[in-house]
Amino acid sequence: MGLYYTMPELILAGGIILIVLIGFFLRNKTTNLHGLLTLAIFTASVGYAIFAWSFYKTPMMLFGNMIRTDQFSAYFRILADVAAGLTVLMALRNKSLAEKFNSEFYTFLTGAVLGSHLLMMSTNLVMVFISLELLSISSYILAGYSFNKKGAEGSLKYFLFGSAASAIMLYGFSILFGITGTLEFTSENFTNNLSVNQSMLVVVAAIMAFAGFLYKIAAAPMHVWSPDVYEGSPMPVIAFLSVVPKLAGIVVLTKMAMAFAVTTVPFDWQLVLAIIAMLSIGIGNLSALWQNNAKRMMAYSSIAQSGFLLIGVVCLTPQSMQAFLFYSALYLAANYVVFISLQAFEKNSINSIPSFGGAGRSFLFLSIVLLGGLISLSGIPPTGGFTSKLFVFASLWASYEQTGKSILLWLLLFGLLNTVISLFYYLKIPYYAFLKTPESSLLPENTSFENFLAFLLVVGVLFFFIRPDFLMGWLNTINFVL
Amino acid sequence: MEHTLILSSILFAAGLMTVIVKRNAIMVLIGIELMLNAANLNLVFFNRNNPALSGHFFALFVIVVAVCEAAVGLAIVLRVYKYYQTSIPDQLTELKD
Amino acid sequence: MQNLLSYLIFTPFAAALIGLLIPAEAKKTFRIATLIVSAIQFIILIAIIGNTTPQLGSFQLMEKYNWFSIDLGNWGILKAEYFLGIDGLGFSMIALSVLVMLIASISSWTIDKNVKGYFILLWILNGAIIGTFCALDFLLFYLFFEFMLLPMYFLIGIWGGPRREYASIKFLLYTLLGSILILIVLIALVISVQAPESGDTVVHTFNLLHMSDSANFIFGSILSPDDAWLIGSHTARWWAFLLLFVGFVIKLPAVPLHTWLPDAHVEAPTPISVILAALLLKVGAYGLLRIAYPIFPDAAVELSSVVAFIGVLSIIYAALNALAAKDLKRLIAYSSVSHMGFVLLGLASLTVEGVAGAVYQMFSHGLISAMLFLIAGVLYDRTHDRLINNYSGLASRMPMFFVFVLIAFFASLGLPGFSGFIAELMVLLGALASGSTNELISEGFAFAAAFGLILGAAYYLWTLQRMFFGPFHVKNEIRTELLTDLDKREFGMLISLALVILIFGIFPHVLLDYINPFAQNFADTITESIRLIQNP
Amino acid sequence: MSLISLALYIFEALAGAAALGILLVRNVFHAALLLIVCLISLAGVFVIYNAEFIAVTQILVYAGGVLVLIVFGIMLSSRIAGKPLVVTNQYVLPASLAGILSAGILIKLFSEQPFAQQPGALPGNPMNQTGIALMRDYVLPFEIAGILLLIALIGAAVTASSFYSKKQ
Repeated sequence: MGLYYTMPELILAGGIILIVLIGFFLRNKTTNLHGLLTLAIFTASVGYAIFAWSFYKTPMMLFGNMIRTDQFSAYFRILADVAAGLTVLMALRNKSLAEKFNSEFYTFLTGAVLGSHLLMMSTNLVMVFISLELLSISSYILAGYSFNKKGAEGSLKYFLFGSAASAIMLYGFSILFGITGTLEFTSENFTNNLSVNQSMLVVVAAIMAFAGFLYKIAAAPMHVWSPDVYEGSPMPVIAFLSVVPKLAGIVVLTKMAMAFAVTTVPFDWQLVLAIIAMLSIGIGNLSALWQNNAKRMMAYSSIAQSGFLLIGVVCLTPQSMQAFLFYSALYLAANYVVFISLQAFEKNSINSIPSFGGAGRSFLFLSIVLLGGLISLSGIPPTGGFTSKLFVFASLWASYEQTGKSILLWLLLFGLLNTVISLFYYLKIPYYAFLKTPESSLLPENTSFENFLAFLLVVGVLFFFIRPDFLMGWLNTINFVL
Repeated sequence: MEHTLILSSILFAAGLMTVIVKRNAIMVLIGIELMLNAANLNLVFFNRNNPALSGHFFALFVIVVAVCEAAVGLAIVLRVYKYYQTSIPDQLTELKD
Repeated sequence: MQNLLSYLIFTPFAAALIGLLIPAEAKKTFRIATLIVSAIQFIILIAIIGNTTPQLGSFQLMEKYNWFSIDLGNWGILKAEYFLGIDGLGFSMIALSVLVMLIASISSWTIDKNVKGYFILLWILNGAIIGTFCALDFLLFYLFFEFMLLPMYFLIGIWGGPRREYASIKFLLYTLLGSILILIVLIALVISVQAPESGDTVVHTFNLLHMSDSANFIFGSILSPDDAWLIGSHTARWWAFLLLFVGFVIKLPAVPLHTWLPDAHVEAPTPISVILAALLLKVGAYGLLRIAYPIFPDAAVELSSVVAFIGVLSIIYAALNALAAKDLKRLIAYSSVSHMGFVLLGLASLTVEGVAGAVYQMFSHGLISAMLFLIAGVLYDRTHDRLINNYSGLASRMPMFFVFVLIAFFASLGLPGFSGFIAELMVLLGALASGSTNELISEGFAFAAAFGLILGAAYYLWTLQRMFFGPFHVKNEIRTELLTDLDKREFGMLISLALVILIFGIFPHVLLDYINPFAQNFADTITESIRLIQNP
Repeated sequence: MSLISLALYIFEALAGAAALGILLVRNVFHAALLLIVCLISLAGVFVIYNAEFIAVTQILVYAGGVLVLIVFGIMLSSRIAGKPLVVTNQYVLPASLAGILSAGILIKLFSEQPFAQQPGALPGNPMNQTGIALMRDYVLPFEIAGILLLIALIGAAVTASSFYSKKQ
């Protein structure tokens, strides 16, 4: 029975084994077969999730209350699969990835996606921990996939920070288990026991538990690893890391925060999360201003974007959750536009921001598409990024009006101010590309596939500006049982 | 029975300090193992009277995860060592702002 | 004939799309295409004149389509519309836009670098400007408003003068700051306003007409007039007006937020300077007239002295700066700031004459500044030097050019017979009348503004004296043989502008027929809504 | 004091002492040996708390697996044999502050917290129960753990194999 509901996960798990086996038989052969197979796996997973959308209407507890399927998590599972599919498309066009351990790359990618799927559905601390680790360990390996000095260094830093964070998180879980006597954190048993046994220990344990998620979404102050990892990793991996673990982390953070919100624990969660969101937005944007490497700049940008994604959790109203769902999809699309174009530029050895000088002339189409993605990330019209920021801010304001908490107003003003600051660095690459003259002329490599893919996504981003109701109307039907 | 919790606090704090203090990736890994064990001790201790044994199972999975982390982590350390001839994170300076 | 405004907006957008397909080498095709676009817009404008009655007290040619409507659960429905319409204000602005765009298109023929990109950006800018003047939905307005930003940034940044990067970034930052302030108010408004048709579920709307009606504010919401939220010692409405005011005044621009304008003008290529001065500045004033004042009349009245003070300050401070300017284009840029000060003054008086004068000033300054920048461009095209002190006695060398300089300068300093005179006279009358009728601003402001007019005469006459009179002489490696008189294209542009300026100076009622009903309506509505807010 | 609680005290003291020892020693190899002591003492504690299965896993997996790995790591990443791998300390003051603070806060809060009194007792034959529940209630994490192990093994192989490759 449960297998019908978790068919996407079964497909992914079966896919992992299939890729390993095929990789075993096709050792030492450079082929696109692994990538195409992985793409087929993700497509099947998305296809099933959409086909079975109505199944998820009523939440189902499965596997001895380990996971719960509902439309909220199903939506994010679809997003994760889409992101992973785009990553595969990017990887297929990345020569260095095809040279070494090609089939293994797709194994780890599928593993990470499986981990994120399970993490989004978990309702049990055991499941949270083990799926988070599946996601993390796969990511550590993926981060080192450029097989050079920088990659190794980034991978080590990622691993050390990540394991320390998950150990701290685990310690928090163990205390929560001690206080409540249960591991099912969405159950009434858990929340009632927290309300009965409230003390500072609950607060300390919860902060420890949240640390792991904050690390996964690269929110300040747990963000220090991300620029190094981004700089050292191959482009498809960065694109993946900046979307999937982030969304998975925030989804499970939402569920945890929801569990704590119904208790009477004497602690202002909104305040803490709002401060973390502000810190992430501020630190991310201010540091991004000084970057000269496109990858590092995007790392700081994604730290700032986590702050905006967190706003949905800060409010925890149905409206803010819808804004969060909308924001996630647009963030995914715009982010992939940027990374796909950056990969195409990287192929032509354009890496540092000054080396984009004059790229607008040799790669006009790609530069315009990149501009579209960057504008959407910064959130000005006419892109879906604007609409999504508008929804997020509107929900923030509505919840300020409801609660009268001044921290929400500060968060709103801070976020708006940072929208302006972010334009400084988001427009840095277009500034060099269009307004500067080229440093050196080189023979452009063919980027038509990237052009096409990024163009499709940009069209999507523009479309959701003009008709946000297409997506929002669908999100409205989602049943929010958290 | 409080002394078990005191031990777990000490293990956790010692692990945390090792992670911060020691300038070697392997020592950091050892510190992380200490923290994981502190959590395991908690889980087993809190499960004294629980017939569902959920704490025990959690501890079991933690051990499995620790093995995976250690295997991957050490492989990464070895690779870093190959490029840098060191396993001291602070001496890796290729990636900087 | 129902969708005339949409045709007007989307003609240039369609041209931009088609332009993408034309190869970049076909420079001539682009030059002709831009004329075709302007010609089509002109025909549509004539059709608009034919399909509207001059007494535009209310909106005409309205188009309303559902854009999106999103059910957000218990918070209500968020609804945005594709909602266009023009009244006297909108009509005069789109008429001005079509005229100026035609001139700018012809002037753009001199552009030789990356022609394809230039014209595509120009068309996007064209559509966005007209869209801004037609939109009656705040979100749609904001969309067009932001849409102007990036094309302008690139147009200055790529085709500009030597310090173009600095100027374009400065322009971008100032404008962005303004649009963020507007965005804050936009969000607050959409939360506070409900459409009158909403029943059990609240329909949050971006409709500007609904926002202008104080009855549509949800009771207890942040911007509601009946239950005032206090932030500091002022109501939230006061702050919202202030934010909108600052946001639009950056675009206007007024002292002290004007510093981006001289830089942008000096660096921008001639046609872009023309558009910037003639149209983009008007968007700021238009925003005040269409959004800030009708939605927050109470706060506007409270702050009218401040508005008037900033207006007069701009008039005098910018005139003094113009006196000190060494660069001809910088002088014209400061004179723009000075003349836009009159718009603020007229608006602050809230009398029918003042408001009508402000709108007339927007229209007439659009034409005059376009002519002034064309003149500066004529000189720059020949010698690549605009320093006033480097020329003298040009009148004898370029007689035809001199005639147009005389016309433009006299029109700008407000000589009777030119459109600027009518506008400034009405503003001054309005400002004086305000002291005796609604007592919003004192007569002192009117006298100070009149003093600014004298300063204006001073810098124009002094410039004429320095550059055009006396024996012919140029400094600094300027080759005299380059100083040829106007060619046919330049003559055509200047003569048509001069004629239009004269026509609107001699027969002001042609346009005032459109503007007066608007101004009457505007002043009445504001008085009425203040009364409603004070005694509900 | 019964024999069992005496054994518990001894195991706990050993584990704590070994943990503090890891903090103090400067030779990585010694630290690894101390970790073995700590882990085995903890296994003893687990036995006393009726978690025999965990204790066995602890000894087999940690002592047999993790530690062998760590020792391998030390041997492969130390410079030419003969010199012990000695590490220096950094941020001693902030770290001690963090350590003492976290231990202090945790101990204080633990002592004040009334932990939920869980009804009932452990089942008579925990090992048997463990096996059944593992295949029934915990079948999903069990399967995921299998995939995790597979991925970690391949990952370790992929990551470390470049160690021997001639390229780069």
